Amino acid sequence: MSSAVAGARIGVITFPGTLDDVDAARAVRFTGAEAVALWHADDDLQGVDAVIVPGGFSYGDYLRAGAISAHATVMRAVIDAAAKGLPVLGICNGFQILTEAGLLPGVVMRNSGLKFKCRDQWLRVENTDTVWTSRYQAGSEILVPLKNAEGRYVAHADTLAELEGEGRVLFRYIGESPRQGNPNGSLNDIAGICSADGRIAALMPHPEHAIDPLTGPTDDGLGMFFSIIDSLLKV
Amino acid sequence: MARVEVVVVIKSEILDPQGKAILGALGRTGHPGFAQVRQGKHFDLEVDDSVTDAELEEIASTLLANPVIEEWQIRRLPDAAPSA
Amino acid sequence: MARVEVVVVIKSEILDPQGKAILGALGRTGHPGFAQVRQGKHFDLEVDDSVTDAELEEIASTLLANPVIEEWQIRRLPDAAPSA
Amino acid sequence: MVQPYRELGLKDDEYVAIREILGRRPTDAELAMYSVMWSEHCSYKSSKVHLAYFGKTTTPEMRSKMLAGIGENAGVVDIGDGWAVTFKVESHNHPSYVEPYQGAATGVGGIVRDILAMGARPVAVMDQLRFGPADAADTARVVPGIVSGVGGYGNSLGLPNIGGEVFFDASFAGNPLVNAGCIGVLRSADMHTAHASGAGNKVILYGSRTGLDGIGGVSVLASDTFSDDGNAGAGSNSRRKLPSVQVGDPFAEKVLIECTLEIFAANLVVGIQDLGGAGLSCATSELAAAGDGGMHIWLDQVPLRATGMSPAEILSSESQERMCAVVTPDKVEAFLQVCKKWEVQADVIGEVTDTQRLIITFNDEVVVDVPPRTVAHDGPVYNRPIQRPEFQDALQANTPDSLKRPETLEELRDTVFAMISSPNLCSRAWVTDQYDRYVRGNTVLAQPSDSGLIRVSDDSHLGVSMATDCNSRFTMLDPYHGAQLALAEAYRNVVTGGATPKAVTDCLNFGSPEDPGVMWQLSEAIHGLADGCAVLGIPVTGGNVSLYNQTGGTAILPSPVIGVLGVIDDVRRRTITGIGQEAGETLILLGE
Ligand SMILES: Nc1ncnc2c1ncn2[C@@H]1O[C@H](COP(=O)(O)OP(=O)(O)O)[C@@H](O)[C@H]1O
Repeated sequence: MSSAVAGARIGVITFPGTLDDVDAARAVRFTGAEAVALWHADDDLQGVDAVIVPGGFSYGDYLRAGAISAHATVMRAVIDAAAKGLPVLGICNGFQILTEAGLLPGVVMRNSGLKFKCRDQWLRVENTDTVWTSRYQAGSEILVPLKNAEGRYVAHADTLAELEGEGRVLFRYIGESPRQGNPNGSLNDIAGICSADGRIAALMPHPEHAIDPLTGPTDDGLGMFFSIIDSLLKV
Repeated sequence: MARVEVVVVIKSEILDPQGKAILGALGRTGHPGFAQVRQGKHFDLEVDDSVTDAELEEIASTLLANPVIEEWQIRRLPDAAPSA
Repeated sequence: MARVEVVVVIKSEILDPQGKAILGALGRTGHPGFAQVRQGKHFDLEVDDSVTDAELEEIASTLLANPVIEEWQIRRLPDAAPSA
Repeated sequence: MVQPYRELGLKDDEYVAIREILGRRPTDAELAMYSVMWSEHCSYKSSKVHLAYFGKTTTPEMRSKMLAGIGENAGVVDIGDGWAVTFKVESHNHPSYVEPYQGAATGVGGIVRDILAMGARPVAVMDQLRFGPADAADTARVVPGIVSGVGGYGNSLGLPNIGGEVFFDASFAGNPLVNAGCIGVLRSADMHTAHASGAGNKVILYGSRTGLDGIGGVSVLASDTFSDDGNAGAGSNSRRKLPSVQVGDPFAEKVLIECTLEIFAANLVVGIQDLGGAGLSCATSELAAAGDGGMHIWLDQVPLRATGMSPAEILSSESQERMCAVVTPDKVEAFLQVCKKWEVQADVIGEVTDTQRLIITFNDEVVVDVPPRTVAHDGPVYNRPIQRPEFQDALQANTPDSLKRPETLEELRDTVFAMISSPNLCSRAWVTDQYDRYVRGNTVLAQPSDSGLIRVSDDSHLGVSMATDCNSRFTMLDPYHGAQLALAEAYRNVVTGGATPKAVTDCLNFGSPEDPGVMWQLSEAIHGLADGCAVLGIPVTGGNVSLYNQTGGTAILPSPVIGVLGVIDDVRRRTITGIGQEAGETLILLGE
């Protein structure tokens, strides 16, 4: 582990009801970087180099998934910092929170099948030019866990066109249904998207659960965590 | 065709976790004027004129609501525009 | 204290899988008279008299509903009895 | 005026016994308290004499790794390296029939709080489900609700589901079985037990507010009180029959877990108890009975969700997501601060005393004044009649020899297809796909493995494994060997994953104890299990008994669900289930 890597600090936010913060922090540490715990009620991002909004059921997913957390004190700080270029990654509930907070367009709604779905899901990495995906080769296909009840990405037609046109669809569900393919009715099979500059990104599946074949289906998720470290080291 | 609205709410003596969470959020975001929030479901039905009140009552009590923990109210709406 | 009802519905152009599932169940259970079902949310709020319409509108548009996909309607209720 | 003790489930002689203990007529609140605590579910009055056999068959050697055993909220086993594991399976059968989603959800919530109360972090859940025939109309109501209830609660709580069972049989049509298990891990030095010691220590109730949910039976007291005197403080005279269901709030429970673990870590409690069935009645009497003195509770300090609740209602409420802690006065402030951080309601509701009595007051009026042990431990014990059913011989004589066997390849093919597509043998993915098995990132084995396996912590390779099994049909044929078969199957399933079995828990689901045939099944199963454990050299560390599982006069198939806990010192050496992972594998059959 180089000391430069050891110097990278990535914040992981915990809201009441956040579940996968331990996993996100573990994935960050796996790269040799430091995981910094951030608390929903604080407005201090502690000078971190990037922020992960992890998965779970913050505030029980009550009202709409992510709706209540989007109003948390820490999110105001995240929104400000993101405007200045701080890389932000939302995973699952984090995706829902980022759309509710207006950091990414569209919304994530109840699965078309209405049920919670947990399975290992094949994705294609559609854009490898972002700070969160640069470690993947163009067209890479990865297998990571998917687990949610509200994962259907929905946006207006013009928003969708813009996302597609600008290469902002980051991950797409692939494979043959019913055991693979689009698991939830997401428009355009979208599993993840990013901002125009690629620094704010989010996806429904869980790369942080795929860092070690002992506890996940693969270690395909590690690429995202190494990507962000690469970009931080380049600066 | 007639329009019918069914409102389903959790019985008042039963915990409504969603309402509780929303009330908490209102407090944290600087809206102290809210004393209680209860969340229920709202159904907008488009029904054939042949559908009777009894049939509406039956589907409300068996399909739309769970009588063990919820209560409901059925209202036939004036034909016109959608509710929102 | 005043009572306020907020109804939030999914915009008509957006898929409502819950409504669709209920419509399917109605068909299967011998209720052919139903042409459409849309499921929305219903909020019962108990608010201080100091809460203005503007504050209610703000809360509905920022918290209770997501304007990207939903529409809402706010109604102040006559004091009296609970809605069901 | 006659008190409605029968409506509350007390027998005539039990009511007389209460009057003798108190030397007077019990108050409504006392009656409510005794009636729930002396119920079959809380007092084990029909099974106690049989459960004692576990004690007789457990040798000191088997006991050597047990830090807590039968009698505690859950058994605790030392697994080395300074780690301990606590595990248990509980039933939530009847509530899940009445309201499938919430019944199953609150079943998961209850077992998780049991584990939490031992000072452990809950790390995994399991569920054992038994339903009526897959094609019965009511099964279509019950199954989706129960499965999504288990998932909805467990998933939101952030506990991986690492295994379970699904079984269909006609006997469960009016009485599905919903058993839920939980595993927790802790540093062995950090174990907590439920007791209230040290006069002057404070009793803190924290978690959700107390409401009218799950009060059910006690409503008879409310209406009764009113015809008596109008002002007993219990809301409106026309209070309708209160629902006996509880609604779970998994979000509140997740917060409660993190809050409680922070409280443990800061060493802020003397004793702690979860509030499950029987609510405050149970928590206060059990804490006081396990302590060394008495306790005083000010019921008006309990934060309520409904207005005008009577003392009996407050004591009986089964509102979920609550815990009760005993805290020394100097730590109360710190305790409340942790709760504040997590936005968890917390209130000092009482104090440990040296009076040897549990005294509960409401608006300065004494509503309960009892010796706590008489409520919590010294309830009635029944030696119920036992009789091997007459049909047992005929049942056993009806062997499969009379069944036609497949003779042609075609018939064999059809038989195999019929079997693998039958509800009891087909894939369980329709269930397990609805459960999160990944959360917390320590799941080494889950579906489709024969046992679940969890890494104890990130900085260790130590793992704990668990499998639960029960063959209800076999147990019907021969309850003694049926229980042993379940034990052996769970034991093998743990071994199959690579772990070494260390301890056993059980959830004994049977029909009515008033039926001598059912009592025979229960007694046989307990003896079979205990004898089997003695042979295998692993102790039963705890369990749960659920009786009165029947529809009308017909009992369910006897269903002793047996859970075996195993330990593996390096999870990287686990064995993955399944054949055909790689070409050229050799298939070897072990055993006869
Ligand atoms: N209710 C359940 N909850 C969680 N996991 C379950 C449940 N039922 C079955 N499973 C899991 O699905 C897999 C297959 O189950 P089952 O068909 O019962 O296996 P087997 O026949 O080998 O005992 C196992 O890993 C089991 O733990």
